[in-house]
Amino acid sequence: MEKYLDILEIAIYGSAVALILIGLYGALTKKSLIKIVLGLSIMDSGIHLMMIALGYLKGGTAPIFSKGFENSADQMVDPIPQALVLTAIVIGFGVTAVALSLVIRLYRHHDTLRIDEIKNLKW
Amino acid sequence: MVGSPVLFVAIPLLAAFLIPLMGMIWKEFVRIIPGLVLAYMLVLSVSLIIYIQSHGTIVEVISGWGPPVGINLVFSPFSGALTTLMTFLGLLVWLYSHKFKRNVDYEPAKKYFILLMLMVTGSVGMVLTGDLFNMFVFIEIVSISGYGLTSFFVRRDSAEAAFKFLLMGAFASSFLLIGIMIIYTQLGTLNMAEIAQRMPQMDYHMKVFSLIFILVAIGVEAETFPLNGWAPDVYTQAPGPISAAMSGIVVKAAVYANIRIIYTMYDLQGAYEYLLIIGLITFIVAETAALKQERLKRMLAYSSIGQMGLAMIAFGIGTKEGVYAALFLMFSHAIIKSLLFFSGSYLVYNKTSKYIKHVNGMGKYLPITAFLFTLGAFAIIGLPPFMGFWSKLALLSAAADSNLVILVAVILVVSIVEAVYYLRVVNRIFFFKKRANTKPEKPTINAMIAMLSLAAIVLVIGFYPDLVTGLIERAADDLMDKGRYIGEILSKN
Amino acid sequence: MNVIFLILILFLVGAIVTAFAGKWSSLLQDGLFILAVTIPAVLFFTQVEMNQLVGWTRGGIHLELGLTPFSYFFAILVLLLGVASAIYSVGFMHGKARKSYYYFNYLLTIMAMLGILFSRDFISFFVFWEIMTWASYLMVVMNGTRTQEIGIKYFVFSAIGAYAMLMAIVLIHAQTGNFLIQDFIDTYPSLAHGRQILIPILLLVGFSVKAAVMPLHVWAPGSYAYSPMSFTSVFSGALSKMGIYGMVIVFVTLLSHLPEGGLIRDIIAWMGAMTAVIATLWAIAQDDARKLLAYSSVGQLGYIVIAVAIGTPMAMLAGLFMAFMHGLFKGALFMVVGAVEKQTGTTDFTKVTGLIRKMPWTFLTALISIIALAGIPPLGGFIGKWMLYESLILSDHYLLVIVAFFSSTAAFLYAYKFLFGFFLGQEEEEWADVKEAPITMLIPMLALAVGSILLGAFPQLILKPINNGLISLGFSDSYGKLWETSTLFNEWGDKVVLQPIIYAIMGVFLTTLAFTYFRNRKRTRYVSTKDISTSGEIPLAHENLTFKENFFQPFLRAVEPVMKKQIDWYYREFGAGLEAIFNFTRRIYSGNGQTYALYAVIFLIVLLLLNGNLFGQ
Amino acid sequence: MEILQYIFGGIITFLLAFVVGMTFGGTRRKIIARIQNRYGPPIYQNFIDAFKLFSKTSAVHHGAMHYMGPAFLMVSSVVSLMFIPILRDGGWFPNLNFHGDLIFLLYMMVFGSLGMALGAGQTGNPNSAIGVTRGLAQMVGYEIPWIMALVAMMIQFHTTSITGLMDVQLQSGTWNLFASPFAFVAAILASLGMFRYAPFNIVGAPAELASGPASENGGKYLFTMMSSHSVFAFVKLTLFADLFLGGAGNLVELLIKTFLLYMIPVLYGVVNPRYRTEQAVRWFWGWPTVFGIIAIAYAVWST
Amino acid sequence: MQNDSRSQKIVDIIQAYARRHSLWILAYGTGCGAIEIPSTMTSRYDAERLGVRGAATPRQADVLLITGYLTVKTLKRVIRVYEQMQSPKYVIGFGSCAINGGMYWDSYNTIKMLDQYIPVDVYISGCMPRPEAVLSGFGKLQDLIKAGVADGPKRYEENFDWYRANQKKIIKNWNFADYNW
Repeated sequence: MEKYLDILEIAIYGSAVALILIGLYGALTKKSLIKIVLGLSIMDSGIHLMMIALGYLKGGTAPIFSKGFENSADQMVDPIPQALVLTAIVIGFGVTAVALSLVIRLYRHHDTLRIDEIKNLKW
Repeated sequence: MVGSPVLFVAIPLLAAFLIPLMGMIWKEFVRIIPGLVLAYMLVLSVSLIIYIQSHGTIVEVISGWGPPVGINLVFSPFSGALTTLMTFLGLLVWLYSHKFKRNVDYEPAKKYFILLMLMVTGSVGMVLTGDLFNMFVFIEIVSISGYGLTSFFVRRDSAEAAFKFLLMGAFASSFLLIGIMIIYTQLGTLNMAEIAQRMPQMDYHMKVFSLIFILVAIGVEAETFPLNGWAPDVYTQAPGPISAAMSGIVVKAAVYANIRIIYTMYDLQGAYEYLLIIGLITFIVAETAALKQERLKRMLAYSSIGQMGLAMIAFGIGTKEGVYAALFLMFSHAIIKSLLFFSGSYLVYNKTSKYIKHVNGMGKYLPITAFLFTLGAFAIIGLPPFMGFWSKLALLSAAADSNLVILVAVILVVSIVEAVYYLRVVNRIFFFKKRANTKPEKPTINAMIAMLSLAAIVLVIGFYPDLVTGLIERAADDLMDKGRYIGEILSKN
Repeated sequence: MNVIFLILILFLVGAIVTAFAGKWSSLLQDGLFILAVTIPAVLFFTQVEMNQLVGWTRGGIHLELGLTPFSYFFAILVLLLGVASAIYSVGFMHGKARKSYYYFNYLLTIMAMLGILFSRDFISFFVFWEIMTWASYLMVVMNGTRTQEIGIKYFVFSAIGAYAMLMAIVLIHAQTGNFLIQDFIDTYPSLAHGRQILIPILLLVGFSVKAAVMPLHVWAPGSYAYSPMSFTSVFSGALSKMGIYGMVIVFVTLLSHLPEGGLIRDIIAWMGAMTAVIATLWAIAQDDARKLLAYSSVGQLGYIVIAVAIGTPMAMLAGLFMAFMHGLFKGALFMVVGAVEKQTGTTDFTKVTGLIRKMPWTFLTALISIIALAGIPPLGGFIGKWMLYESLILSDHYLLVIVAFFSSTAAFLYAYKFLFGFFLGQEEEEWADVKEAPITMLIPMLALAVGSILLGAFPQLILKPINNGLISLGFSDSYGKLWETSTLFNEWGDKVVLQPIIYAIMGVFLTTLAFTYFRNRKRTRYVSTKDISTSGEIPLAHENLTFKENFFQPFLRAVEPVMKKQIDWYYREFGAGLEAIFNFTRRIYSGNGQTYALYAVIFLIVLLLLNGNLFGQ
Repeated sequence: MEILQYIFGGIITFLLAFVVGMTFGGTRRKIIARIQNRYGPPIYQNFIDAFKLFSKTSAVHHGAMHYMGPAFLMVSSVVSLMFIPILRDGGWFPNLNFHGDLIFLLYMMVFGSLGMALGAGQTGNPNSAIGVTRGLAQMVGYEIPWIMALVAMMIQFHTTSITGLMDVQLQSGTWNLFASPFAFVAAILASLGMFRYAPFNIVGAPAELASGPASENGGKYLFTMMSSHSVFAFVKLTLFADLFLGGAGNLVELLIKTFLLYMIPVLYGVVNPRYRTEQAVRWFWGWPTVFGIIAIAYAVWST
Repeated sequence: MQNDSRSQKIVDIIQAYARRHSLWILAYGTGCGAIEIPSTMTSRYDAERLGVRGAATPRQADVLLITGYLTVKTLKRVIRVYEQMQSPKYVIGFGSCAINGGMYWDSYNTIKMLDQYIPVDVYISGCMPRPEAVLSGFGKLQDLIKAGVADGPKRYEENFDWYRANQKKIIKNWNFADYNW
């Protein structure tokens, strides 16, 4: 179990980092607006994952004072990262929504989704 | 105590929700409510400022959870001064855009004012909050409302600008999250005062990493050099008052966050040098880029970036004089740049492209607007006896007192570039022939009042800077006194 | 309220009121304008007491105003020209556009100049200096011609100067902790050596710009030429002297404590000399009266700078005396050009000829002023030039004598060109209807010309205030020494020998006239300028035989190597190069949002890599 | 009484200068004629010409400046004359020469030219204006070696006064011609331009410009010009004699010295054609200026 | 000159002497006679010893030399030049063309009788006159001046209407102002 958890922890951290890097790669190299938005979302997810992982206590319980767990405050995982992630997810959701709506308008305006062709504003 | 700092966040947020609802009752409420709210906030902040002069900093604890656990709002002389400035500018922006653009009817106006309210909420929240994650939330509120406002005009390239803003903003929020995360894992708290208190315990490399992530993230909003690609586009494409609000409210809040983090939370000396160097680079690049601009608002945008660079330089000096100068710069820049954006958008009113050449000969058709723009231009160049001079003097004097002779020289040389491009526009306004296809548009009466009140401030402060210097000095004292900040907040426990 | 404040506020209020009075009545505006200049002027001469300090505080900075004997001398010049030119302006601006604008800026400029002279601390000095700069900038661009070129050039150079000064001021503040001029002068000898050199040089750069010293003079010709002539007479006559005012203070109070002071003085003197030569040559090449006078102003300021920079007691007197004289005659000359421009609509020598019989009083002013400019005895210009040469020789600056003398001789060329171009030559049909300038324009012109004559006979009228001023600066009693060192002044003690000389000249002149001309006066007929001996050919009425194109071509051919390129050219190329670079750097903002994001990430990575170095503890 | 003496002395000086100048002019004509293998006019021919011009019965003028131009010239000559020390000890010529100051003189000498130039300008005759511009250009040309020579003397002897320079020569017993030879050469070369004889007669330029500034002047104007030129020639020669040849103790000495000095430009002139303006100017900025520089260097070195 | 006082007489004598020994000539070189003037001035004949000397402009000249025939066109210039000269002034007609038209006697546009248009003091005959003749002409003029009969301007003034009528007969396009005595 311990070993499993260790591996899991590494896997979670690893996948978080991988997600962040994938997201970065996508957002920075792909020319399609949609893909860029996707990349941003992926990166966000990676970060959220990482935050959760950081707040995780090995073998801890959910940070809820329910029956049977009245005195196990030091057993609980840290609640704050979870709260933060919730907020962050909401925000990320909002950003993505705005981004997609902007993509729609850009497509209407420019008839393309390639970001390097949308350069009316420069210098 | 006449009110609580919570109201600064709560009331505009509430107003943002109420606007569509009240709008169903009477459409004019959509335009009126924001004004009432902002006016109330202004009154509130002024009275709070007076209050804290005798009673000391207000630390407001939300829902009973004291620091460091709960979220707290801090109304110190520093944040209070900024809040007053922001609400005042917000009020003027509302006044200016109250009837702006006859083509804006109920639906767009509703969106516009909701987003404006959100933007004010976020900015004021950023300034008042004493909690790092809360700051993140407010930054996101500001950003999202900013995206929306930027893309307000459908027919322009506004979506492009908004998308660039969003792209940068998304990266920034990711970085900020990472930075906050590092701090939290290391120190286990998000309260800024407590972070500041515990900072010496933190591992050096972690400290630096977290600082870098946070600086880069906030730097996007604060328009530091390599991160400010969005800013010219957004200023160009956003509605005129929003450009003013961006430079006067949002960026100020971001700079505040930047400074609060560096001055209060961290104890890294190198951060000051970072501010100095990056500020200088920002200043130079922005001012030189502005020289050959063809669009008026883009030029103003670069100028705005440059001025923020100047403020960062001043903060980077790190002495009390430096902070004083920086605050003064921020204050005067907020006022003057708003004036410039306000009057500038009427000078190039009817054109979507807003080329500088469209201001040709406007002095004859829009004499007052042109005069106000000129006043703003003169003030921002730093010509006495206008407001910009005193702030520039404070900056240079602070730099000289710290023996940074080269810095003084560089700032002054670049200021010449600034003077050149502003005067080129002024010359065009007054001494060029109007182009045949430009139609001058008279400013509405409310816009005129907004501009005139800004101009009055520029002139009055120019002749009598003592009106604000006391306030700014106290704010600077407040920022410099880290121990008192920590003490005041943590003692609320 | 103190009278100094009162004067400044009267100007300010006058400016605003005058600017708005135009909405109701043009006549009221003119009247208010003249009152707004004269009332403070009268107050100044009757009420202001010497050495009275008024302190006040702005923005936490202690400021002081007051009048010293030295600034009193310059204030005389400023107010004299200010009032004269104001009266002239009323006639000149009659029926022209932007009258309110003109009056406003005019009053502000005068106010700023007085403010500079009143300032006893650096901040008010700088504030007034900048007000003067932008108000005069607005005047330069007023006509709307070539604003982007001339106006911007003026402003850029003013800004270079002002910012150099500002830098010096903040450095001074860093040293002394306050901005008072006197405190700085007192602490100057105890400063570190580097600062001791740096601060005066920066201040001198600031003042040299206004005084149009050689590498920084390129703004002057254009600005003098393109601002309205009625203002240019103040601009060139009084405003440029503010640079001299500052220079003298720096030389006397600061550089005298410095071992390297002599070297700096010599360098500046040589810069002044080169200014005089080059500007004179360029003045000769001009075909436009305004530009000719503009270059000539630069050249004349060159002499003044030489004298002031040499700084022996006599040279100092010479420089300041010439500064005053230059104000008088150049003010009058610009007014002459203004009158011609007003009456004919052009200032081009190749277009206007033969106005002498149409505008005799204007010609008389021009003649007297040109004689004063050329430094020909008996007018005041000569006394200044002569003191300059004598002081240069006595202080062993022989090469400077040659250079100064050369440019002074070459000045005859443009002096003649000026008189010939407008007033002499054939009388043309095209200008047959030209009338004499209105009386409001004539009176100030003639008054200034009379001033030139008067100072030629009684130079002590102005030498005494100069000397008082210099003594109050801590300079030696130069006026007393004048009688010991000079060969022309010392004959009868305190009396200037020039007076009998002048009477002698006048006597001879009159006798000659009487002797040769009275005899057959009756038989002398007037014939028109068409009746000239051109091989019997009769020029028709519309034919103009006046020699006016390529006027000094042979001379210019001789000096061609020096004049191949103007210094202006180098600045232009430099500016164009800078703009090209800036144009290139702004391509950083490529327009591609992704690139911006990439910048952010790269910036982050760079910072992370640098962390130890950048944020070292 | 003193005043009367001054006035009387002034008149005597003027008459002397007039007679000497005119005679020298006649001599020049005679010399030129003899060099051209002609008999030539009598030496007093200039007096006859002057009197004839003076007795012309009609005259025209083109306006006030034209009317007064020659008078300016005359005033300039006479005033210059008043400030030149004619003899070492004043003697019969008690004029204002004790103030004799070089700088004052230099400026006084151009005063008349400028007045004349104005008069010439008002005639409207293009030849006059062309002549004036040439004259002014040439003046700028020769002033350089001339002032260099003078400055060299000033360096050497530390005075700007002519009488001072004469005293120096008297005390040391050597003429400045030998004490500062390069200055003398430079000054003499400059004097070629001052006298405006060929090859520097570009102002009047016979057969090219009619007679330049004098084109419209006849009768009394020409008389005034002619006599003031004569006086002026005397002034210049006396100045040279004072500066370089130790001045003169009596009239005969003065006449010999001035005559010898006068021969230099005259003889140089008769064998030379005319320069163009820019050539003339450049000529003065060539060797004469080099001599001037050498003179200054020599003066600095020798003190 | 009407003044009879003794001093005036002396002045008159000197004046006459000066005038006849200082003849500044303005050579109006219309015809082949122009070539004779330079040789008169050269070293072989040397007119300068008589006080004869070239003048640059009419204003300075005393003697107007009409060296050859005059056409309608040149007559106008000659009249102008003559009128621009300052009194006392003299005119010498030079060669037979100036006297009676000479070989151009029947040409339609030459002037035959010069003294119908301007008052001529001396005619020098010959076609062309040699320099010796020119010199003798000057001598004759000097004699006339000495005798006080070379009063061309006076005659011109007195008979101005007649002269002008004659001139206008020849010159059709008369476009300069009458001489303002």
